[in-house]
Amino acid sequence: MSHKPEELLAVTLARLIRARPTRHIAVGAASPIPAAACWLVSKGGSPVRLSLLHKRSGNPFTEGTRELFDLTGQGRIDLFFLGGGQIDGQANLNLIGTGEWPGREVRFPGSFGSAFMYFMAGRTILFREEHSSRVLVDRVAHISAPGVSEPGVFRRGHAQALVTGRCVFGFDPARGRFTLETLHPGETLENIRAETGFDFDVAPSLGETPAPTAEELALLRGPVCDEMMETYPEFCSRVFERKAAA
Amino acid sequence: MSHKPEELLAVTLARLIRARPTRHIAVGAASPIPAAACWLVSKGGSPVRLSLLHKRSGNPFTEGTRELFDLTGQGRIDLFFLGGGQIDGQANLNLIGTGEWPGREVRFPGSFGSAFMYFMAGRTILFREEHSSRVLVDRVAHISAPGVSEPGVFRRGHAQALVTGRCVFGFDPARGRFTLETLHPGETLENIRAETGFDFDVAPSLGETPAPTAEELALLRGPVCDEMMETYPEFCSRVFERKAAA
Amino acid sequence: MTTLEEMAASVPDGALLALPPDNSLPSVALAKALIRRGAKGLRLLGVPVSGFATDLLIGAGCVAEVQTSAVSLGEAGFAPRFSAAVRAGTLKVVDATCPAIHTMLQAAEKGVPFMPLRGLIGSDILANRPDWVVMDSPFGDGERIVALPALSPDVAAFHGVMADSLGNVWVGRRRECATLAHSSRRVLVTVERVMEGNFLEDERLAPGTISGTYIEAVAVAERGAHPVALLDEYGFDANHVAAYARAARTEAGFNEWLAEHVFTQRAAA
Amino acid sequence: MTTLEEMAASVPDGALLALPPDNSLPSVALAKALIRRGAKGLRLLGVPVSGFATDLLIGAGCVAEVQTSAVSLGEAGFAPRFSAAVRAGTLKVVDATCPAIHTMLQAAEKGVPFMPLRGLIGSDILANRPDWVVMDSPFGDGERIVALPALSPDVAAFHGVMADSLGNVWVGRRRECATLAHSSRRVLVTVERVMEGNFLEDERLAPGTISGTYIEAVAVAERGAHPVALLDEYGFDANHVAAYARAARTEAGFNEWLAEHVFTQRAAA
Repeated sequence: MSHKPEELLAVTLARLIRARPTRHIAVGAASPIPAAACWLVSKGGSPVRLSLLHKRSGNPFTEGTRELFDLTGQGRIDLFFLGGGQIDGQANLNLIGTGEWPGREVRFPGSFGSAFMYFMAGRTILFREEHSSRVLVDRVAHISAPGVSEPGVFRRGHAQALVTGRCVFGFDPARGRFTLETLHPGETLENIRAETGFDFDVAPSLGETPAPTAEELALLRGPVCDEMMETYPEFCSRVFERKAAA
Repeated sequence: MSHKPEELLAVTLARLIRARPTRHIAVGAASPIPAAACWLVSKGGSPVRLSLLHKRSGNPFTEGTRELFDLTGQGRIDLFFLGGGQIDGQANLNLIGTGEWPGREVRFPGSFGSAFMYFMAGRTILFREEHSSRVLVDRVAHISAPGVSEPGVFRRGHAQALVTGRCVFGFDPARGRFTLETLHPGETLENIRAETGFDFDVAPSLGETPAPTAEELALLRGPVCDEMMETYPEFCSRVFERKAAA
Repeated sequence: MTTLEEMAASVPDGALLALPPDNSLPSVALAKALIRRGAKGLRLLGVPVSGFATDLLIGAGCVAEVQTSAVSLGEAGFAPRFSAAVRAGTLKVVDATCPAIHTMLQAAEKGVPFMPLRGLIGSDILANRPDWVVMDSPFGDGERIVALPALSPDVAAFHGVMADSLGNVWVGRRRECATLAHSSRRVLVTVERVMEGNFLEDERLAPGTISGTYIEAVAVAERGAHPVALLDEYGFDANHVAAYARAARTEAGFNEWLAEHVFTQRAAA
Repeated sequence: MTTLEEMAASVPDGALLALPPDNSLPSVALAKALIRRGAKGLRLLGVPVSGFATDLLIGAGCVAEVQTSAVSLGEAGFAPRFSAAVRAGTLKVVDATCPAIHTMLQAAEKGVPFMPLRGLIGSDILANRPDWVVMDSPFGDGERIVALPALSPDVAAFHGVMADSLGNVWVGRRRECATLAHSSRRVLVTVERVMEGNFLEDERLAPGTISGTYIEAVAVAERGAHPVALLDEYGFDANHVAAYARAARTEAGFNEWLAEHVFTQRAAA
């Protein structure tokens, strides 16, 4: 069955979620693709609690905006998603900008809660559709949140993986390095090397990112889309070809 | 006009309240007399906010029981009332008990918030009806909350005065000593010395505690009693001779 | 949903069990069920003080230790079984002061190892708390302040007004129960009733709701706070507490009271 | 009760003014009134991030400094006047991270000089915050942790749903506004409407209410959060924000937008 690139990314993220025990996921990024992946896991029958911070109606919290951070501080958030204007080979994230501090060349919106969440969530999946040497750099201009920490600094989790529009990298916090795990259809190792500003290892098992199954696509286009229509109508229309009821 | 001892105590406390700028008073003690004093100040026309923690219906707080302490930490509570199973000549308070820690001889209920409130309220009026050498001791068996603090310890306020069933003492935190200011009717300096376990100074102006005015008694027996009926029906009946509506 | 007796069975002997006091939604029903199941060696935490339910559990021999800022029956006076146990030396008492207990729970809520609190220095409470540390302000301003360690109760129990279909519980303004839920490893809640729907989707109910995220089990226990008041649902039964206070002056009187008010309830249920 | 324009006049130039972002009850009405009064040199605090109102105030030249964890128009993209001011070097930006701003306000709420927060170490945010200090855990366990100083805004402003006769304000579940009110020296609130009675005496309303104890002034400003959503009162006006984002790409476009949407409102009022 043919599928959209966003559908491949959603099922890829969903597989990474299912790869480790996951009771509670918070999705704070504005991107709908991690949200689709979470719903895919949930609708696929895994008992997982989702706190979707960009849901338009409702709101899982009653202590105001600090509750997400407290919840994560308590160790109750097993998985969070982060992106970044720049991501480097040690999984450092830059959400500040480029040029002189605080981003005199290009200013990004800011770090949000990344400088806390990246340490305190059980693990983080890094997600950035754009895969270019502009985004994936050897060394970020400014560190919003570091990929690894020194001894004596409490850290509950690290990056599990980096998923881009071209491939999936795994991350080893002990070595502070990414390993290329799978290539999306049409990509080659040479191409990834050319488009990536940082050095990385290559998995001996390097293969193609598995395509969505028919079952996954049916879930995505049916019940997952149903859940996402209110918050992401434009995305649902474009990717799942579903129009909102008038 | 004749008055009850409780009425004298209430107007005495009210005068101490009015003696210094007071925007917000919290009353946490179970005794109704400080509450009557606060209402007397308020009904007498002073714009003062009262947080009466033992009010039966309603509750001034929406953050749960921590809000009183936070409010006081913020410096918003100008005056608090405290008592104690024992009070000594340095204004140390014992709400723990006597005998070996934690009160193997006589155990009092416990310190409640005194070990914080005594430091953080703008000032404290100590109130204890029983005036005997059993209560007013040279040195408390255990310190729930100290009367004075060392340099380097943040402290916003101290005891302003100690009001008992026999007299009024002022307190000087710089010297850590009480001064006998006024005697209630029928008391003598010799009697106070005999009934007080701690040494104290005597004000050159030592006189009698002023009796309630007719206006004060009218306020107490009218609008103050109206406010207190719901929370303290037994007290209102006994002191103000007012019965609750059936 | 579970039953009250199953809930009581799930609290292990020796657990650090946090209970709010008489103005703050205690589950008296669960305390009685713990007595019926013969719980032993409980370490109670008063949030931030302790009341009727704590005196019952102490009197029934369920408690090894109580950490609290006071134990009192309010206008009914001193807590008689607590006082007797302190006198007898059969109860370990760890004294605290109210905002310190809130602060230790808030530290756990926030996932930090400690929080500072002013006051306390010069108090014998501090002198008897080796787990509380005096530190110098890290800002070099010369202030000495107490650092209180984060405290995560093994189990927290309270009585909410109502639960919804998703296990969210409405406690209204008694937000100390929310802090307690956030900071505890397991949270057990009794309620008056269960309602259809999702309180978190209702802007009027959400502010007084604790998310089911934090709650392990809910059991219905009608009038489960009695004799304590439950918001505007029912008032404080002062006569009942005064009668308890009189009966519990002696161990024999306490045991008669238990037989009538705790053990016969199971037979009736 | 006061008027919106009087309220804006009471905010002095140079004040540290705390504003919640677009998901959290910002008073866009007050931001517009501050632009009309020609406020200068404001130091804005995003609680914990900044949105539409902050971009307006920056574009109108009211702002010297912004302390925040991000400035964004959400789905409408980067905040154009903020971005332009950073590029031009006319705005001092003090970067933070969301839980650090909550923590600094919570320290002020609690009356402690600082609170610790995990995370942060290794971030350049910390490297650019000389007011944030790395300390060793006072419990001697070898943990290094950041101590954040208490932060008390000079003025906090937000938009509540309704006020009562006593100046209590209902904000529902947006409890960050409560923490902000507790921690700030002065609190100014716009509301949709004023109701008779006392919200604190109503167990259903009390949990979402901020006590008038903390609130200096209330002014009615109908649709005062627009184009931002206000709980279940009205939704987010995405078209309005998108049109703003397009117009404000240039200074001229921004000024035209202001003329139409900010300055003509006074004439109409």
